[in-house]
Order: sequence, then structure tokens, then C-alpha cells
Amino acid sequence: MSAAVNPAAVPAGPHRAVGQEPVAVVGVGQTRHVSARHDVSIAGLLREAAVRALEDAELTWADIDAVVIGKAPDFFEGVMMPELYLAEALGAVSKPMLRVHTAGSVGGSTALVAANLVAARVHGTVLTVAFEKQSESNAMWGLSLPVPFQAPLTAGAGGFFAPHVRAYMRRTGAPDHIGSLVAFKDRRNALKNPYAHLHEHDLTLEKVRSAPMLWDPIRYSETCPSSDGACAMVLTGVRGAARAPRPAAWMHGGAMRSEPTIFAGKDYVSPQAGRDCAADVYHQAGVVDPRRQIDLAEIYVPFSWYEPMWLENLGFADQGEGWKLVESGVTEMDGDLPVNPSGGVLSSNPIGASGMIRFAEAALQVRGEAGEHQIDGARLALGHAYGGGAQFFSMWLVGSERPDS
Amino acid sequence: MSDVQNPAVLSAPLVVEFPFTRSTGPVVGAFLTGLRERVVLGIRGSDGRVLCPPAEYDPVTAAELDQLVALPGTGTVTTWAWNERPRPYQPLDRPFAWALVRLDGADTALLHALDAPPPDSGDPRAVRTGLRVAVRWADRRTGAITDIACFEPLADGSGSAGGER
Amino acid sequence: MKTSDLLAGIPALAGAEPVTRVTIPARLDYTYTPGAAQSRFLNALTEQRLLGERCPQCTRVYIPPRGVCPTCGVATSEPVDLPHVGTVTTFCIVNIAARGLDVEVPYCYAYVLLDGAHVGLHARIGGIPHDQVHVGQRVEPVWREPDQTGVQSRPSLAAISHFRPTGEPDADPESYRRWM
Amino acid sequence: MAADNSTAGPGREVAVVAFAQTVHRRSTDQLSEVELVLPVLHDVLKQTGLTTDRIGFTCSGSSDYLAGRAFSFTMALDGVGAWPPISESHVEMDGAWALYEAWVKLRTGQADTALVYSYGKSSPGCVRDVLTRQLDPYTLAPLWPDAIALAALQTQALIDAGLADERALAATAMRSRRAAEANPHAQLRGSADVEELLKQPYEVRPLRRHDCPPVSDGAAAVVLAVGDTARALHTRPAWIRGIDHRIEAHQPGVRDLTESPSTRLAAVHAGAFDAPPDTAELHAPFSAQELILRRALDLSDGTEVNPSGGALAANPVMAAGLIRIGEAASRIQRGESRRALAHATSGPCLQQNLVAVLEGEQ
Repeated sequence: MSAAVNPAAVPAGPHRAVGQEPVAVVGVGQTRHVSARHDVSIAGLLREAAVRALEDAELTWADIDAVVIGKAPDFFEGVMMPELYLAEALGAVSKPMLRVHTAGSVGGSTALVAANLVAARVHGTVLTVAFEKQSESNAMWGLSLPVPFQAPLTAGAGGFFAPHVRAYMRRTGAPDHIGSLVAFKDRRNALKNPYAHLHEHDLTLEKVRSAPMLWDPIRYSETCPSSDGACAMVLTGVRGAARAPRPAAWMHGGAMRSEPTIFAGKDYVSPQAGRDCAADVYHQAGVVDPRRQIDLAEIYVPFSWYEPMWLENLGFADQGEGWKLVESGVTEMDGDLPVNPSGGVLSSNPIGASGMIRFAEAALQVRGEAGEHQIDGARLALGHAYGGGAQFFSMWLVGSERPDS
Repeated sequence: MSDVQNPAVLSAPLVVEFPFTRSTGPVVGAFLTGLRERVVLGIRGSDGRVLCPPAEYDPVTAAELDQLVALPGTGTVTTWAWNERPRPYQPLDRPFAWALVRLDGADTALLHALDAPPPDSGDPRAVRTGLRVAVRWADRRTGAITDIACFEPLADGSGSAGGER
Repeated sequence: MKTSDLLAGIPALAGAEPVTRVTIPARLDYTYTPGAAQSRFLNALTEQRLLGERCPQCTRVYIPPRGVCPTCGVATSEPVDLPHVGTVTTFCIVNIAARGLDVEVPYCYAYVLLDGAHVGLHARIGGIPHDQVHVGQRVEPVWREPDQTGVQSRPSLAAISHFRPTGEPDADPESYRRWM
Repeated sequence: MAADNSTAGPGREVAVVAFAQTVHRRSTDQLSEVELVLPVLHDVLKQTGLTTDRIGFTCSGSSDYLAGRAFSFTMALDGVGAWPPISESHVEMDGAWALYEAWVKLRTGQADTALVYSYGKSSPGCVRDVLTRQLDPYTLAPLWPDAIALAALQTQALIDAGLADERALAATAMRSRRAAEANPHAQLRGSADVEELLKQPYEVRPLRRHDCPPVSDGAAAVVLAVGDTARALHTRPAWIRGIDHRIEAHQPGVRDLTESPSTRLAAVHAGAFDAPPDTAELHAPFSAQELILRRALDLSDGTEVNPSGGALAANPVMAAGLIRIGEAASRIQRGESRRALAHATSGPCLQQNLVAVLEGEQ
């Protein structure tokens, strides 16, 4: 695969479509992600994130014009199109309500659909919510429903992605310990994030390295947990942002790209759709050197090796060089490109919400509202999500300044 | 060889089955606790109306609700549908009516099965809108909507407490 | 707000052990149909044939065929009998079984690029210790023998028990670099 | 009226420039989902002369629960030929809402053309039971009230309110299926007369079989385009003058089932009442629901309702709403309509509704 960007991926002409309403994030809310929220219903879980986002924006349900909700497969909770039952909980009665499903990237895609409602001036203020309540069933079951005529082969997402990780290791010659470094970093970052699922105070690098292989070459310690959780954001335009009590995060670019699940010549290690999606977002934001211009990234890393893989895919490192950024500490909290200061998907994974959490954490950082895991001086941050067979990508760049200022 | 080029259509059964474990949250939990104890609960909405089944969030204002109200196990059919051929897993395995029942003291209706004679059967207990009904409790109650086995017509229309079996 | 607090206001229920969880089984029965292209492929398996399909536009060969070339968006139709030999392009060792899947762990899950195909077939590698499986290894299918009940003669990918090494030298990396 | 703002973003006029649908059938067990979808995708691309790489945005609608498999939509994407990678999204809803998402995307100015498709194979499962999984998982779904039962409750409420009787229901069903005789894609075409229909046994009383939709497998696709792009792609684009959707509370027992306030609200926001339509394609899977929707939309006898036969003639779940928009647009493109309403519904007893207003060039 050529590293060059597919020319069809990037629209010609102005950086952003002319005349769009600038989109601001003025409210962010999430639940404390845990393996099982036995104290709430499905509605109660979403509600908690939504209420926190409204409180952050100092808005009420009456201020919301529309609701956009996302989650991964309905089989996870066993409720078909659950947005129907959730209308009351999200204050959507008498309002428009859309339900997005783009596999693992859905949290990001959902935020982008909501952002477009504002950008197109269809609505003034939109609530967007994503969730998963995995404790209602079992994620490995949901992801590995037996299909007749097939031999049972994959075991959840780990089994699906492990061969791709091996291909990356082989292609780049990355040393075996890189995956452990990422996992250790993200879990340590999570200690600074009160919403993170895993708070492993006693974790050592040695413990990460010696954990058993679940899907060799992926270790137990390098694998995301299974979480109950929800994330919500309030998106609005220029006037809404002017009324907001706290600083807004401004959207500088947003894009989705898809490619087929399986096809001849697919680069599982660095999918073209991911590269094209990043190129589009950078173009919209006028970013020519992501490594220098972007202050931090919240990247969808469900298995630790995906950090170096996505660093290359997103243009933060040259092909084959991503693992060197990890090894040299560039992606640490105090490195010059912090990746997943929140602890990332490796520390919290309510699947349908995980993408939106990446987007929301990027927004918190440029608003200066990330608390203990705040990166000082963060002005431009990337939120990233992917899903399906590493085929669906959604990303946004958010900044502390208005894009047209 | 020939059947490979023009193959028979293949098909196979696919069963999607899981024992979902649902955490109820406080309001639904209280409702189901009540059912286990043979008490039907409603909840007071923002406008003072009593909603049964209790809503966690108000259908109009989206406000979080928390004022539970105990209701008698009797009510009135607001609409119904005669189900001549029950389907798997439905509450009764003989012909029954689906009914929306507004319990006495409630302003909204609960959906459940109604074990009554068919419409136009000439029986005064036959299903119809406005029929007075009572809860028939399940023998074994676990804290689920199926703790109500079904509704049944009130013999005398007096509105006395629900029948038990 | 807790269930017990809500119940405290209801005299008949004060002190009742609150319900907080409920198990609700749900079963739906479907009839799965794999479609025309997969049916052609599955029926060929009963004759121990590996039947791919070629895209008329890009000429790439897909196995299992799904009826459509995913990059060209056109129907594949030309059947291609593929040889019973291929190359491992990547793999993992699965040490954990998914709930409901009838499979013994550990097992080696690999992409096998059959000679002449342009996508890897997902398959198990057996017949050797897992630490000897490697990328570039040449492998061949081991077919499951039909049992007395004739169960194995039903069309299924389970007709292939696993792939085992042929003992040939490893494939030239250039032969599979683009077709993982 | 169709001001062309295609160089600017918000406010751009968007039109339907192509529509295709399958011949809907009770079962398509010889076809996978992608094999079902492929012909309609080819059809709309051929109509416009576009290729996938010239489409600015793609959006689809479908449901995993119909197929019984998680992520079922990912394989349907094969039919698009998403290479090089495309800008794409998916809603777990009827394709009418996928069209809405695409309409929003075009209004931002980020794309000039959009491909929308949706499909539903109801035949693998028992759709009336599958739809019970849409209901409140604590108080409704455990009772398995199937889709026909819920519609029957709604219909009885309408009868009790004096707004319909079984004869009116049968007349509605008869008119739909007789209209479908002119629709080569419809599954049920033609009908016995009302007297004959009223002799048939009940399915779930007060609904007889003729009051219920057929179980259908089918797919549909639409191409949208903005401003002059639309004019270049079709001599008579069907302009979307307004589109809006609204949802109601979920529990049937808190709603007045004889009304559809969300339809009315969506219609107000879509500008449906600005001028009377000559055509309305209503997504009413059950006969009584057409009567409810007619009242919500203030439709008079001057409006031809469901000339395609509507969902009573073919109801591929997840595509039937998109098909209403496509049918309305086709009438405009054929010159048979100047102003048409299209409606889609989702959820139990018309819980969620979408209304679009389409017009030809004036």
C-alpha cells in the first residue's frame, strides 16, 4: 500500500465548507465506568451522563433541540433499537431523535452526526449520547454469535485483531515489550481520571509483561476491560457558545471514512480509510504537520499494540516508526505528544461509548477542564475512533480557539 | 457436479438466546418489588398525574420522578385486542385479550394479558372497553412483570381488591 | 436514590427486600441463509473442492466468495477451483473460548492465502506445536471424514478440520505481501 | 422557489434525483443481504451516471435484529464498492432516517451528492415476534406483545373513539392493494371487495389479515443531490422542501393511541401545511394507522394517498419508510405530482415519525 493519501479522500477547495455554523462543545458528561452498574437501569445509565453534560453547559432539557444517540450492536443489551424506549430518559419526547450504529467507531460517528445538525443550522443546540451496558449480557457472546456453516474461529474482538497485531510486529520489527509499555502508560494515566474503569494502583511494568497471553501476541494486561458506561456532549453554535458558562471546545475538522470488511489488498495494519480520514480532518483544520501542530491525541486503542499502529496510520510517525515514539516516551503524559491521558480504551471500554469518550476527552483538554490528567497548554487535540474489521473511522480535531477567528 | 453449479439453497436454524441480567434502577426496582409483594405501584408525574407502570422520567418534562403511589389491583380496560392464537412466551397459552388497563387511581394504562371470555360471547364478563378488571397474581413471584399472571374480570364490578389463586 | 428509600414511603412495602436485578431470558429463532455465492462455495466443500469466485472487473479471486467484489461493487460469478495448498500470512494463538462456541483451546487461528486467491481464508492450523507455526509457512487442508451419520457431508466450513504444514520451503514473502 | 445556493453551505436545496427498489417478496432465501441490495445500488447509479467514487456521502439504514446477527450492515457495504474508502455512515433505523442524515450532510456543504440505501430481510425470523424486542425491556418485552397485537390495541382505541370501523379498515386495505396493481414492485396486488374481506377471520381482533402488512424482504436506494448538481443529474429533480422527524413517549399506555402528535409536529416543522399536497405516501403498516395519519396531516379528499399501495402492499421493514420518499419523488419526477408528502414511522403504535415535503421545479 502506498503511504500517499488517496486524492479522492480530500475535497478540493476551501479548508471547510463555506458558510457552516462553527460547532462548539459546551457540555461534557460521563459516568464512572465500571464492569457492572447494578444500581441503574439502561435509561439511568445514559441519564447520568446526559445530566452531567447539561449541568456542565448550565442548560436544561428544554434548551435541547434534538438528540443523537449511538451504541454498538443491540444484542449487547438485548434491546432492539433501544432509543425508542429511551426517549423519555433523554428528554427527547416531541423532539427529533436519531440513532447511529457504525460498529466500534459509533461514539465518534454519533458526535459527528450531531455536529452536522449544528453546522447545517438545522438545530441550535444538540445533545449527543453514546453508551453500552455490557453487564446485561456478555460482550464475547455478542461479538461471537455462532453463524451456521462457519467453523467457530474467532473469540471476540481480541481474537479478530491479534493476527493484525502480529502482522504489525513482523512488518516493523517492533520489539515485544512495546505493547506492555503502552498498557502500563494508559493504566497509570487512568489513575488521574476519576471516571476510568481500571484504577490499578499496584500495577508494575513487570506485572503487565508477565500477564498471560489471551490471544497470543495479545496479553490479558494489554486488553481493554468490558465496561458499563455512557458519555454525553452538548453541541451548539456561536450564539450558544457565547452563553456558555465555561470555555468551549471548537470543532476544527471532522470526518468519517469506511472501507469494506475484507477485500483483496486490505492493509489490516494501516487501513487506507484511517489515513484518508485523518488527511481530511487535518486538511479541514489547516494542519500540515500533525506531530508538531496537534498537542495531544485521544486514540481508540482497545489492545495496546494499536497505539503504535495508529500513530503511523494517523501520520504522527512514519511507516514502521510508531513503536519508536512509544519506546522513547513521546506519548507519555509528559511527552511531546501525549496519547490517551484519560487512560484510553485500555482503561475503560463501554464499547458504544468508547469513541465518544475519545472525542469528549479531546474536548475537555482544549477547554482546560480535564482535571488531574489535564495536559498544560493543550490548544488542539485529536479524538479518534475505529470499528468493524478496522474499516470504519471517525475523527475530529477540537481547539481552544474558534476556527474562523 | 451439476448441483454445485446450480446449488440447492442452503439454510440452517440460527438461535439467538441469552439470559439477559437486567439491573433495574430504583424506580423499576421498586415497581418489581411491589409486584413480588402483590402491590401495584404508580408514580406521580410532574403534572400530578399518576403513571402506571411507573416511569423513571416524566414523559413530558423529562424530570426524574420519585413519588411512588400504591394502587389497588383493580382497574378499567381502556382498549383491548383479542388474541385467538397466543404466540410463544406470551402470558397465557389459551385465547386471551391483550389489554391496556388503567388502574384505579392511575392516569395512564398498563399493558398486560386479560383472561376473559371473548368479545360478543354474550357473557357479562366478556372483554370490552370499560370492563372492570383485577390483577390475578402468579403463584410464584420473583420480582418481574410476569408476577402479574394476567388480569381477570371483576365478578361484581365493585372495585374490591384483586383476586388471588 | 435507592430502591429502599423509594419503598420507605409505602407502608405495605417498607422493609421489603428490594428487587435490584432481574434475569430475563430471550430467545429468537431464525432461519439463516448464506446466499447464492456462499451456497456454491459450501456445496463444493462437500466434494472437497475449494471454490473461489473471480471479480470480472479487477480479476481478484475471493474465497469464500460473498457474491460481490467488495472493492468494485459488482457481482462475482466466474468460479475458480483453487489448489489445496496455501501460505500462512498471519495468525494468533487463542487461549480463551468465547461463550457458546464449541471449540477447544488453545488453538491457532490463521489467515491462509490459497495459491491463486487474493484474500486469506480464516482457518485453524494443526498437526504441529503452536510455537512452530510461522508466517510464510506452506499448508494444506485436512478434510474431516464423513461419519456414519453422514453429518460431515453437510455443507459447512467445518468440512476442513484444519490446515497442516506441507513440509515445503516457506513461500517467497513477495508472493503474499499484498494479500494478508 | 428552488433557490440555488449550492456554493454556500446551510440552506442549500436538496433533491431526490434517483430511486430504485427491489420487487418485494415474502422470502429471498436464495440471496444474502448484499446480494439483495446490489441491484438497487446499481440501478440508482446507472440512473444518474454516477460511480461510487463520485458520490460525496453514503448512508444506510438496517437492523441487526432482523438478520439475527450483530454488525450485519458491515457486509452489505460490499455492494457499494467502498474503494477507495468513502465517507459513510449508518443508522440502526429505517432508511428514511438515513436519508435525513444524508440531507443534513448535504446542507452543511460538505458534500454535493449522497447515496442512501436500506434493506430488510424479514424472512429469516418471525418479524412480529422480533419487534417485541423493541419494547421497554422491564415491563413490556417480557410479555412478548407482538407487533400485530400492539396495532390491534391501537385500532380498537380508534374504533372506540368512533373514528373508524371494521368496514373503513377493510376499505383502506382494499384501496391500497388495488392501487398496488399498478406497482410492479409490490408484493400484494389486488384485493377482494370489502364484503368479502369482512367475512375473513380475525388475526388479532379487530385486525384481520388484510389490515396487516405482508412479511417482506426488500431493499431500496435513493440518490440525493444539491442545487445545480441535481439539475444536471435529472431533468425534473424532486426537491425536498422540508423534512423533520419527532418521537413520542414509549409506553403505549401513556399516549392517546388515536392521535399521532409526533407526525403532526414533524409536518409543521417540514412546512407540510404551507400548501395542500396532491399526493401522500404514508408509511402505515396497519390499515388503522393510515386513518390516524390522514387526520394528523389534515389530508383531504384532494390528496391521493398511497398510490403505490403503501406498506400494506409491501413492507420490507427498515426500507418501507425510505420507499415512501422514493415513491413520492418518483411521482414528481414523472410529472404526476406537484407537491407530495412522504412519511415514515418507527416503533410501536407510530411512536416515531418523519415527514418530508417534496416538490417539482416551479
